[in-house]
Amino acid sequence: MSEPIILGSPTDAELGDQLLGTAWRRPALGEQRWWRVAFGIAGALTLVLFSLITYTVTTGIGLWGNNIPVAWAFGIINFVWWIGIGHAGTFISAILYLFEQRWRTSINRLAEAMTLFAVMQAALYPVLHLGRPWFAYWLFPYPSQMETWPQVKSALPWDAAAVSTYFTVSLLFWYLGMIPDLASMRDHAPTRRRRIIYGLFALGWNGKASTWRHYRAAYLVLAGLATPLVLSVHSVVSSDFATALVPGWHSTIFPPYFVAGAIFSGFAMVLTLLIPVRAIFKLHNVVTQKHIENCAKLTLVTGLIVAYGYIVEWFMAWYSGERSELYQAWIARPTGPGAPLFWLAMICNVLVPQLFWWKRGRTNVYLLFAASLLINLGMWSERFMIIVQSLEREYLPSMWASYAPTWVDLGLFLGTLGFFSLLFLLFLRNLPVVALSEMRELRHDLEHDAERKEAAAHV
Amino acid sequence: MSERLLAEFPDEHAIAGAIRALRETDHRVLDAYTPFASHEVEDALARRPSRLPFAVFVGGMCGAGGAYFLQWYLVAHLYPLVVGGRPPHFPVAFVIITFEMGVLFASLTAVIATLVVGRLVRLTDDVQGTAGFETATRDRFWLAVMSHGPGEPLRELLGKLGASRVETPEVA
Amino acid sequence: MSHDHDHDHDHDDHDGHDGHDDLDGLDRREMMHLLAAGAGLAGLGSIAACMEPPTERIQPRVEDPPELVPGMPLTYATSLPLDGFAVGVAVTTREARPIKVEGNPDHPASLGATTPLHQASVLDLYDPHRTKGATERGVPIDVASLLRGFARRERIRGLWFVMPPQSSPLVASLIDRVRARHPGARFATFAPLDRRAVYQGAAAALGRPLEAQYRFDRADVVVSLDADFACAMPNSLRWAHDFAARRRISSPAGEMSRLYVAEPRPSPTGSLADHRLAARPSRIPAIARALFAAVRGRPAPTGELRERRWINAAAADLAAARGRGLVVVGDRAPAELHALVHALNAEIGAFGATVAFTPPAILDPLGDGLPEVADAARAGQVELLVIAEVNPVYAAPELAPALIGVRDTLCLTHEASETSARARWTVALAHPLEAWGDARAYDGTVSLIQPMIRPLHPSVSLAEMLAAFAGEEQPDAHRLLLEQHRVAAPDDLGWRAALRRGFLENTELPAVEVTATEHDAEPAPASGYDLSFDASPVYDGRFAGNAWLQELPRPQEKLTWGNAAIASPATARALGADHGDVVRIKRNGAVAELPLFVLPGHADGCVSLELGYGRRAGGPIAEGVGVDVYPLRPYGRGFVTGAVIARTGATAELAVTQQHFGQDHRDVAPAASLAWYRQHPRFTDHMWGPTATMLPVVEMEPRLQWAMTIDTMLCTGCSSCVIACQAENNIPVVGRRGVVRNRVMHWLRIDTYRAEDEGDVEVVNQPMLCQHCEKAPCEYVCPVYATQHSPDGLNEMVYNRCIGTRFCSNNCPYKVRRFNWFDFTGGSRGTTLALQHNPTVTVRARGVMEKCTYCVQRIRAAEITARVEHREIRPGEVVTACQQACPTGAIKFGALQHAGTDMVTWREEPRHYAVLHHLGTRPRTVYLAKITNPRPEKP
Amino acid sequence: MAALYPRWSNTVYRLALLGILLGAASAIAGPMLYVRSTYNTSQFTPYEQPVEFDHRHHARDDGIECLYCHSAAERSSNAGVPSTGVCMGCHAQVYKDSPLLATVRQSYFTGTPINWKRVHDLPDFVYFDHSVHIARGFDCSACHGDVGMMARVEQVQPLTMGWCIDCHTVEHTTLPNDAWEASMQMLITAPTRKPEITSLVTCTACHR
Repeated sequence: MSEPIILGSPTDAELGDQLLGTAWRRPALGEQRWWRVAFGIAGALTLVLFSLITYTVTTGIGLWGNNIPVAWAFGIINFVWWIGIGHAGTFISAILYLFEQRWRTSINRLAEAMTLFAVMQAALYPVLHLGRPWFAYWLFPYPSQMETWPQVKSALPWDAAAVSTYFTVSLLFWYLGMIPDLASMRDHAPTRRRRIIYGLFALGWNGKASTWRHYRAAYLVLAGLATPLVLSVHSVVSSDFATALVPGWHSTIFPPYFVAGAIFSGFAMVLTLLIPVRAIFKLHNVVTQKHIENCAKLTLVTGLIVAYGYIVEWFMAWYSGERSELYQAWIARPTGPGAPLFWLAMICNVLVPQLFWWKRGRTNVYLLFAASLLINLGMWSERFMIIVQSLEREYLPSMWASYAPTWVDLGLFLGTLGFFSLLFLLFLRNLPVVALSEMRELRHDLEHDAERKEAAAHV
Repeated sequence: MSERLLAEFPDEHAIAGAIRALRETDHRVLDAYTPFASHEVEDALARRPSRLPFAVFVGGMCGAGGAYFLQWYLVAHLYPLVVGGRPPHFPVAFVIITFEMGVLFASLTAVIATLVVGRLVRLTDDVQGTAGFETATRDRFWLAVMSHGPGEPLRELLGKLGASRVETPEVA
Repeated sequence: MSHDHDHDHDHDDHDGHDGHDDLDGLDRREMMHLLAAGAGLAGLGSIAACMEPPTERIQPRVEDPPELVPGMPLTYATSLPLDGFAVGVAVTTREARPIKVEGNPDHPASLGATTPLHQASVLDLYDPHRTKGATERGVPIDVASLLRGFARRERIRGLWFVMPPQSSPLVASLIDRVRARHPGARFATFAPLDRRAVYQGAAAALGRPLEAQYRFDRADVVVSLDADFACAMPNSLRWAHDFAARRRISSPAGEMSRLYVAEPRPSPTGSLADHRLAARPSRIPAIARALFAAVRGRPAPTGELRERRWINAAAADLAAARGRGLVVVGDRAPAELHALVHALNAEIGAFGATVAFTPPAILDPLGDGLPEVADAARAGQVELLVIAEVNPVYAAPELAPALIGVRDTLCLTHEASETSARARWTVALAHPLEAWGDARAYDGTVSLIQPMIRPLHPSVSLAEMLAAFAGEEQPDAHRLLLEQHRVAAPDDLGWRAALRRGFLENTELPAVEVTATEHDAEPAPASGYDLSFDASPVYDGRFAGNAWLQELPRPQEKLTWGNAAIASPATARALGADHGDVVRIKRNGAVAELPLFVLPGHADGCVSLELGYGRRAGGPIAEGVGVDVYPLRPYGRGFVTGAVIARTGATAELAVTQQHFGQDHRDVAPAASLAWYRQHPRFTDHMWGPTATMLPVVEMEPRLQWAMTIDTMLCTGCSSCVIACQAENNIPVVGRRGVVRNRVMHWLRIDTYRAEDEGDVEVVNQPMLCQHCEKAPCEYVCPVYATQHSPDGLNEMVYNRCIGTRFCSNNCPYKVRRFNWFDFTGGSRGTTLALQHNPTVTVRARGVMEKCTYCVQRIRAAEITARVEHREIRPGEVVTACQQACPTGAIKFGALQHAGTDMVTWREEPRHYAVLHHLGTRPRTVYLAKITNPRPEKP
Repeated sequence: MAALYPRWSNTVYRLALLGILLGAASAIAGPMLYVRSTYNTSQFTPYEQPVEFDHRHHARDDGIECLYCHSAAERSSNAGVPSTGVCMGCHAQVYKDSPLLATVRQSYFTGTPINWKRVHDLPDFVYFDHSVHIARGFDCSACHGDVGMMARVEQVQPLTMGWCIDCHTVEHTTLPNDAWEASMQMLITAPTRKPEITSLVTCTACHR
């Protein structure tokens, strides 16, 4: 067995105190300086976000840098980037659960929380980037007295269905997984006030065996459902571009290429969040070196798939014989307006993950943290390359133009980063960061394996 | 007259042994309360596997079928506008929302079924108030047993089977 | 429930007219106000919309005039004069207010077409910044009492009038009456784009000042010496029509005319040229002399190779086409050059064949000009100076100090101008659409001007002002007009027929037999850089307050909102400056700093400057846009030499609507020579015909299928279709910053593609509008059915259903969909501008896509009329606004089932092609490739 | 430890959850009901006009044709409201000095138009054409109800898009020009919706 996934053999009680203790340890998070600074910055950026939303809704999308032909820019880049980050959480908690990758148990709740908060940022943009956001409800088939309905041949109602389904299923999966832990917190929180609050959310859980039986069946089924869902959601997001006619958009590689890119940038964000949280809450015994290494390995794998996606894009552009495709892939992107972001994407998405071939690369925590930030920067500029650069150099040379963001664009993007951090900090403070009941189950399984191995060794 | 007792066991093996032992007697084993989903206890109780997945399948199919019908009814029947030279009824385009709604309704069915069947939409229940019962969500394993006759003989039997504590459930 | 903005949008400082786009104009106060409202608005947004909408009111007329049915448009004929020459127009009115100017098909100077200035004139009528009533030294006074005051005065000494060139018989008789009442009164004419040289040249060569009437429909070979006859000369509409009639071929076997053009700056006529020579204006006289010599058999020795080859080729063709050739010279040429060209035309037998001479329609063309007024003013002889419709303080800075010296000045002006600011009295000028009057067309036809609406503000027309000085206490232009044309009573049948026709029949001036005497034009010494002064989209500056014209992209440069120093790449290299660098131009003490605009095809050693910018008065639209270049221009000169140009190191942002002019091997706008077309008639076949598709054919209710055919061989790029579309469909203006950010709203744009091979620049103008594709890529991506296909083949855009995802604009390969980034139309709500809106077209709100609809309001109106009259729609009954305005008739619209119409016959020509045909969108707009007719062996 | 929650808290908890669900549902259903209610469609609200014009007297008792006053309806998209001149056509002689007609006389002699309130008000982006509907044989009552019975004109039909579409998608031939019942009858007995886009249902039939 390679490195253990739980160091030392903590008893259930010790596990309980350590993992639930993150919510009420002394000194409480609230008093620590770094927490107050982080919370202050995140709160300020969230305020900036909502005031810029109001300003955009009341004044018009003209405040952004969008123009004709580049009608989509920061709005849709941020949407695809955030929803991409969201997919690693479900990948870890659902797909790795089906593959019985037991190391996923200690990081699945943190990843799933990251998914929820990322999808909340993503879901903001499809409504905010509309010219008339107050009619966004026309995307849903409500009984309208105008007897007009959404047009389901377009990729945007698919997006609406996919993103809302994804958010709902992730929320249910995350909450279902947390009910037993909330029950533990209801029973062992230090103050009565906290226990009443946790009790409200624990739905009266007390670990009845018959309920566990249904619970485990539901958990397995949800994991089974979430797996095709996460693959379909980012394929649908890629269909926003794949079903279009724009040179550089309509290629069949997009669904797998976008899903791989999503999981790639998702794992980068998991690493970005996991490394500091592990240090703050000293979870080294449950989030061991093996977890970090596995995340790095999966980042490398998905990074290579993304690199393959780029190669197919260039090859198909040349192979199609269509001048506008060739010009887009071979001339417009590397040398046209916005070329620096193209090269940034290539460096960060293709070269940086190659560090993870070496063990030192996969285990040096500081290197990993830096690499994860670069990868997410690279994935953002890849979306910029796909969306904005393709629209800048389209079919008719007479309508070639260039795009530049405005301060409202940048403010909104930083605002979403702030709002995401705010939600994540609140999650760290109030909810158990690691899935306690699953860790206990894991510990007991490991013990059974050890006993069976010894029994087999004696025979 | 029969009496209900709650016994606390220090670990998995103890409670599993006790359950197997009690099944031979004519005392009725009501339910076990464990801090995590322990396989041993489950095997010992030997209850029917949960039929929840079947309900989820039905929920999923209803969601998918309903979504496809709704799309066809609205887009191809009520107001069959032609876009992009595509015929109003265009099954290829309906597939995605059908799949998404199938997954959504399946997931909703799964969670709602769990809450309903597990009778989870509550804040407290009959055993919650028993003294010391909070260890059920920490590291101890509790067993609820209905005694056949008076409670006393069951109490000793549980003691012999390794129960570290036996309580009568408080009806708060 | 619709969410209409309950709070008015003008809470910020500037006038909403040019759209809300001042990003950096956000002040702190507004930011805090929004922050506070931020939290509340999200919740209140939906509730605010539920408040009861105010009940609308209906106010019927007190007395119903029989012909006025509410909701039905009425079209009246009138004329729009410009510097003395009138063009007959037909103005559509709704509820007794003019909304759209169209050409008068019967009028000889229009034949149904209009120029951008005519289309935009309706906006000037409703300009909220017009002068209203009269003021004396800034104090408002009553117009009638002012006129009565002048009417009562007799024998005023030192009475001078300055007005634009006049051709109106009514004005002529009034001038005589004023001279009778005030002996010694002098009448001077002033026009920045002066045509005095034309008449001086004619007088020198032909004996007396005559007007040349060209017959381009008979000319097989046309040589244009710096003459943009298809777009920027007084009779351009008629000449463009005639030239196109002779030029167009409907099959490879057709015979084309050949056009030689020598000009400094690429112009609309130059874009159609078979042989175009980029020549400095100072070289044009030399070229003309060499051409004259070559026609007489002595090939020209002077000039460098390209010039000589061009001259020899032109001379050869002119000699070969004796009696069917024509040489035209631009109005701004010096008098001797005009004389020389008359002699040249006589030499090639053009007299009586392709050119005839008539007495000029202009009254007293060689009479007093502004210099005479200035001399008299300096000599103190001017007591009372009446300046009407012109702005000499701005447009003649050399002579302005003398004019400002005059004590009593009366200024009759359309908007507050630099001249009216210094006048003692200012009186509002009546717009031609709200006044009675008459004027002669270029060929002399007396065209009538009748009001479409009661004057919006107390104002006076020039005729009424002259009548006041002639002693009339209550001058009434209508009565004066009736007396002038000896009409007994207003309801006289003959007079009503004339008003309905728009002009008096066969009043064109008779041709005069002349012979031309020999003249020579010695070329000006070429030192330093030449400066050539052109008319701009705002003409000479009088239309600078017109937002449509300010935002109209120039035909070749696509520049809007302001002017630039236009030069060739070689000149830019010589100056060491690049596109957008600000250069300082100095000549005889006058200085101007403008951004440099590098334009391939422009003549070297010469810079083109456009008049009409840098206005210091005239309303918020006019003031401060572009740079005033009049100081560099000596009075009345078309071009000057000896300018010194240097880089200043600063750069400036050029608001252009098209930035790339190459076709990048994509065969978007194919062009070919006639010889090559005859060898490969089917050279555009790869861009035609059905495309493979997996999609099943969709059957819809069988109805007329609307389509459009555009012949790029005739499109000069003059852009009157762009403004016609803007006037018809309530298209807003986005302002300079909006254009810089690629947010222009025009539904129809002219894409110009340039190809350079060894020095010659081939130009193709391609009007690009919604193609109404049968497999429209924009339709299947709209999530809310805001755009879909109608049974009669239209790609419909429903503004009230659009939520503004803008996916349709991304997916349109032609990029013809526009988006309302801000509330562009809010500024006009509640002002007189709203009166111009076409009530049959929705005025779009913020956040909504819009695009060309093939004028669907006209199609549906024809459909409804046909259904009410229980008949089918007749071929040619539906005419789109762009088709109507096009001088060369390059745009044809109609139904595919109407086999006889031009639209269908043109479609079957072998040179037909669809733009981006290989994408399988199956556009309904079909183009015809441009064919040029160079000499078989390239000279 | 003492029980954290009393027994009755379960029912309170379930009621609270139910309340949240119902609240969300009503937030969605509420606007839908409001949109269909007469508050939004402004139906059945008789408007108080500047002149007490009674259609019952003119249209029913005196049998004056609709098109006499609203003459534009046959030729134009806009039906038009009669000018003061049309009123004075009769009222110069009939009821010459009745106080009810003071406003009409004052308007006629001073030249200021009467400021009527618009009863049937479609949104500005809808282009309804009277002449083509009358040409197809529709009677005014089909959309305006039986104005002859109304003291003050009120809106009878919802005039919502759904209402127009129901009529436009039904296969019908030209109507006999008779009263209100026939046109309404046609609607009720009409066969079910014919699922095809005709020139009546394509969007630019009404939105341009």
